[in-house]
Amino acid sequence: MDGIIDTITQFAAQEPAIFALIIGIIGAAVLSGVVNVGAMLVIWADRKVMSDFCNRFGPNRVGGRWGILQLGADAIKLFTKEDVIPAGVDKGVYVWAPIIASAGTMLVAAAIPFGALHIGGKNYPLVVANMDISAFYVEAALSIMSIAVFMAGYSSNNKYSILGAFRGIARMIAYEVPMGVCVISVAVMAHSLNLVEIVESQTLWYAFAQPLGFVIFMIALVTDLGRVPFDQSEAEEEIICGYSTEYSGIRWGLLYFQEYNNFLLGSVLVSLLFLGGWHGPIIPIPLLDMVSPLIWLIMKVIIVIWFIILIRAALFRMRIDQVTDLGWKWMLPLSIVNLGWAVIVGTYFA
Amino acid sequence: MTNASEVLSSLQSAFPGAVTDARVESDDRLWATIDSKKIRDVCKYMTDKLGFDHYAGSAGVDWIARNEMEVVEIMTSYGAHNVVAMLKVKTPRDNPSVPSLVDMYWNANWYERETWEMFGINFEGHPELYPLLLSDPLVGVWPWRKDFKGYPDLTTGERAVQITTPEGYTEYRFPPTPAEIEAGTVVTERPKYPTFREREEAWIKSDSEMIMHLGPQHAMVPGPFLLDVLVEGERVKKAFLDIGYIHKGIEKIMENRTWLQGITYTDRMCYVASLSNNECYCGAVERLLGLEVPLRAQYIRVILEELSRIQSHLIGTGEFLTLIAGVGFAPWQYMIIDREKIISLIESVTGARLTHTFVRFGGVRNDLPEGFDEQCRKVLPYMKSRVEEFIEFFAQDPIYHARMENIGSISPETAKRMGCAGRVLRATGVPYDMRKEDPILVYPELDFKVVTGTRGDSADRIDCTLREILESIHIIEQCLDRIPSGPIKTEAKIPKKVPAGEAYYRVEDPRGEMGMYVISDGGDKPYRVKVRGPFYATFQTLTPLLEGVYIADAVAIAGSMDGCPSESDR
Amino acid sequence: MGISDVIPVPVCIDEEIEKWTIFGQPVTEVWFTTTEKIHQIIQMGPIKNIFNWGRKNSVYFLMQPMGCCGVEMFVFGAAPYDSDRFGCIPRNTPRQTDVMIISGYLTRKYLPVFKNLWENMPEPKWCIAIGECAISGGPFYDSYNIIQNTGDYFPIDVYIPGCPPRPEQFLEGLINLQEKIKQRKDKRDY
Amino acid sequence: MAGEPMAVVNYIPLIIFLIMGAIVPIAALAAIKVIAPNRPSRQKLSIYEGGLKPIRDAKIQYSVQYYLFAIVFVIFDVEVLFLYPWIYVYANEAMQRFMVFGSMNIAVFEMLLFIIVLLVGLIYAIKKEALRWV
Repeated sequence: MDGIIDTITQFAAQEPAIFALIIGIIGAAVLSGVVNVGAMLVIWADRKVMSDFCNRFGPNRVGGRWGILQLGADAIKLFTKEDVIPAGVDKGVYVWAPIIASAGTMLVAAAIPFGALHIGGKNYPLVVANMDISAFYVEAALSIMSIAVFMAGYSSNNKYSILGAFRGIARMIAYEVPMGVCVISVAVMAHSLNLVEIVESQTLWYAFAQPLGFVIFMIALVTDLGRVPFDQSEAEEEIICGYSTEYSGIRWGLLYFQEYNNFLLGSVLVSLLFLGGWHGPIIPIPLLDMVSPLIWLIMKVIIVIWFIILIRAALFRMRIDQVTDLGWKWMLPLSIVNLGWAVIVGTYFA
Repeated sequence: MTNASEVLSSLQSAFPGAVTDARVESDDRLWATIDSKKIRDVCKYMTDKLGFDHYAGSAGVDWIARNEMEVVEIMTSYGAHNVVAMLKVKTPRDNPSVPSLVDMYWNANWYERETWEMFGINFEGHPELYPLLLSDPLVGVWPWRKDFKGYPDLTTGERAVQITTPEGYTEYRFPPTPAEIEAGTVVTERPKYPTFREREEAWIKSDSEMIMHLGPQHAMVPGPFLLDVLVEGERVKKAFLDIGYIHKGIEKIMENRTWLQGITYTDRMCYVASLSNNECYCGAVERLLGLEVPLRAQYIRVILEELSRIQSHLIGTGEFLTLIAGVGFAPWQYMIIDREKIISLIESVTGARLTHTFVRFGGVRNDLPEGFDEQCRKVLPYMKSRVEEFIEFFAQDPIYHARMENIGSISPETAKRMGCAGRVLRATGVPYDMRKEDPILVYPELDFKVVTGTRGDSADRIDCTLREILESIHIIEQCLDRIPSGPIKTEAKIPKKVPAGEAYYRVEDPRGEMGMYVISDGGDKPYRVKVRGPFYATFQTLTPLLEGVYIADAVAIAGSMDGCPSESDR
Repeated sequence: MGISDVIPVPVCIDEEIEKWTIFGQPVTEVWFTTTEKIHQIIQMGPIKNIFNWGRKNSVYFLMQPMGCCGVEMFVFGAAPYDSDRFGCIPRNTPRQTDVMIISGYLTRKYLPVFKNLWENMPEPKWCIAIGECAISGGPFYDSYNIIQNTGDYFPIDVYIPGCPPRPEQFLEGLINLQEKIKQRKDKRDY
Repeated sequence: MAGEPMAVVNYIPLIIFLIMGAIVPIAALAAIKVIAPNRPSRQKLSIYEGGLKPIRDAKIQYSVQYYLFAIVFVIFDVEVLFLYPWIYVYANEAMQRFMVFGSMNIAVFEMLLFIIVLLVGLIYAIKKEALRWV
């Protein structure tokens, strides 16, 4: 095992450009598969766990154990649905919106370490582009989805979508700043912005080191994803389907799918930043010691996803002005207080 | 407490010539014919002096035999006394016109518009006499007149001619019926009025305002109705309401059905509370027949009506929750599951889930099955614990308080002025409940308190709904203890032809005060049935409430009123 | 030829491409014959079954209560009689739905609205008429405002009799529709 | 800790991911052009608004309030931007020599000043109702 690693590192040192190209292509292929399948599982989990909270069976008559194939059926139906582009629609922007949404999520997937392999006592992170400002980059790339939301809403010449677009923008910019300050306070404690180093430096999980930052980041993430307490941009009752009212068939499928892509990547980001990534009490789990860090990360991601779905089944939806008030008047000052706490704790204890 | 004869005597003394052929039917029913020139002064006198501050509605009647038309104004009061005065105003039939009472009673607006579009009775002084329930091509044929040629019209479906407008929307034209053509009564001159769309568009002032259809196909209330909101940014500046999308003309159809067949139509008026509709119709006909309902039948009726009130409140609140919390909301599903328990209870007696047709003149259709008593005693405590859990859940949820408190709040005075009844009025603090005001069946012997709120906002309406369920459970438990054995129908034979006469019977429908004004001319079919729908009055108060609120609140207010457009369209 | 539907290029490029010619024929000609050929291949069998299996198992119905059956439609979509088990969930906009449920009275004022909704739905679409009022006007057969023959305006695939039918009959209707989609008996050759 | 600045070569995977992210939807949209049935009609392409013909089109002039939100957002996002490089500077050993008020690091003190000034700006914006959604 060690011989292979030495040859790889040696090759990477000689021609970094070709090595990066190979890693990029392999990573793109693998990750687009992993992330999309993961997002499909999140959609299935959303419907299945949601109906569990509502005391009913989720999709189980479709085929496969627990209705796994329901997503195959949805995908096939959406692919074979007619593509309707309504008249009066700003065609370029209308077609461009799902493409930007999916490109944005793929950019995020490039920089997120999806766990690590424990080989010979050392953790090798599974990341494609190991940038040393990856936390900042990921947080910025997560907000590309709001551009796609606005493009989809504003271009489809429909009153409901216009309202959905404005609401989507207001919701996201209200929580962009607190999210950024939370990432900074984590980086202050970890003395670096690189996600791998943040995870490595988490002997004490940052969720316990700075609980306020963890709470604010979770709320900001739920808002960024547009989940129920904050899903004004597609509030079923007020503005029918919000920004995706005029979308049909696979175009709507892509927008809906990217939302769940963001959901998966957001929950991976939370578990990396605050829940100690791939660190677990027993690192080399006896049997599968090489993959054990990966298993710890997957468990944490599942718990975060379950929690966000629970929020959708339990909470009412807030009004858009309450969302912006909460964002500007409470989240922003509190996150700065959290930054002060991180600076003080960071200097004396870390 | 004044009663009908005192009211009559004071009216006759104040207006000597105006009050003719007055009749005091019982302690709280007064029938009188008022001269059309004096009707406004009589109403003002009654409101100021005698405490009749609730204008409960008006009904048009077409007496084709006497070649005259009649508008019956129903005057009641909010708790001052429980006298119901039915003031009749007669007009000749060729061009009928009656002075309008809109400037005195705000809620007379919709009643008069409906009587105008259905009978052609012109109301002088009515500011906006536009059609309400009928679509534009139908205005002018005055469908509810006795000599309306296009009825029974079995060809509505075949006659529609499709027209596609340039923007790609379809419209339909209905050429006149063959009966109308050979009878030569095809209406050529139609009343001129600006259509609903033109009236709205006149309100758009600046460029940043837009009119948004919270349109007929909308997940707000179980039935299509058009709520247009004039919106700037996120604020609603003005709301416009257009109903009639499921107007079936039940009152016209019932004139073509025998008395017994009419019961099935009362189910389909407000399909979530069909048992109290049945009770209202059968009660009115029992008053005409002078029947006495045996005690056991009265207890069965009260039990089933309270059960149907519980399930109507549950689906009303549950559906409202999907408006402010998304479709996958857990409490909404739990309410539906609990409602299924109640519906299976009612179903074990009546056999149907929604449209029961269970009440008959002088009793009920069949007796309670044996296991009903134990099953009820098992389900009701479970329901009581669940509803208390819901009340506690809503009380502790901060987002619910932020979204619901003092949203769409009504003060008791405006509520009374706008003439709404039922939970919307009780949430403002006015204890106005038909079971206490106009006690029928065995309600006087049962002890229950009227649930009232304090602030009259959406949170209070939902709180009143849930606490009313607890009251209903308390009532049912009392009835189960006291129910006597005995016959479930009167021995007297129900005649096919009901003796001539008229009756007005009021019932506490889950949505408010429901009244049925039934006239019989001695035939085997009702001459005229007027339904005073509970949600019809509350629906009217919706538009002024929505001015200046956010769109999300407009949806929350409309939902918290727990509407039933099918019963307001009839 | 719809290039601008797929790749966000301005529409003028679309017209430009239509002027080109490949192997002597114009591009649009080649494109339509190939898609025609592909459609015939799809019609043949195995691929068609896969498509219909997908369409059958994820039927989205339009959230549109129109009467007593509308209230039963809530319960059909909610907890005890869960339509989610069959992959059938309510959607609010006709753009994202597959089946239009006529759940109640269809009146003269509502007919144009209903026709607009039906036309706005993308192509593989079906129609279920629930309850007597939707099938034949029901108890209001002689009303002046009710449309009795909904069958002439909308190609109804499944009729569910009852006034209102029980939610179990809704599920039975849904299963019948799924059978119909499976055996491609809906005569609209999707 | 800070490591040498990242070579430009590490951005190549990003471009590949961007292209892959764009290819997937375009491939999907091209696929439905072939597979899906296509029966456009004027009625189908009309705008959906509750089933009725919309009153005037949807391109309305949005209100000025949104502009205020954008400006306040830009200010505070730039503040966050200045915090990013500060992370590497403040924890550096070289900064230990500049100590102010006993144990506080000079960088920490300066950033505190910067944040307080901006908090005052935020409170001013809130009090002047700039941040009230229209």
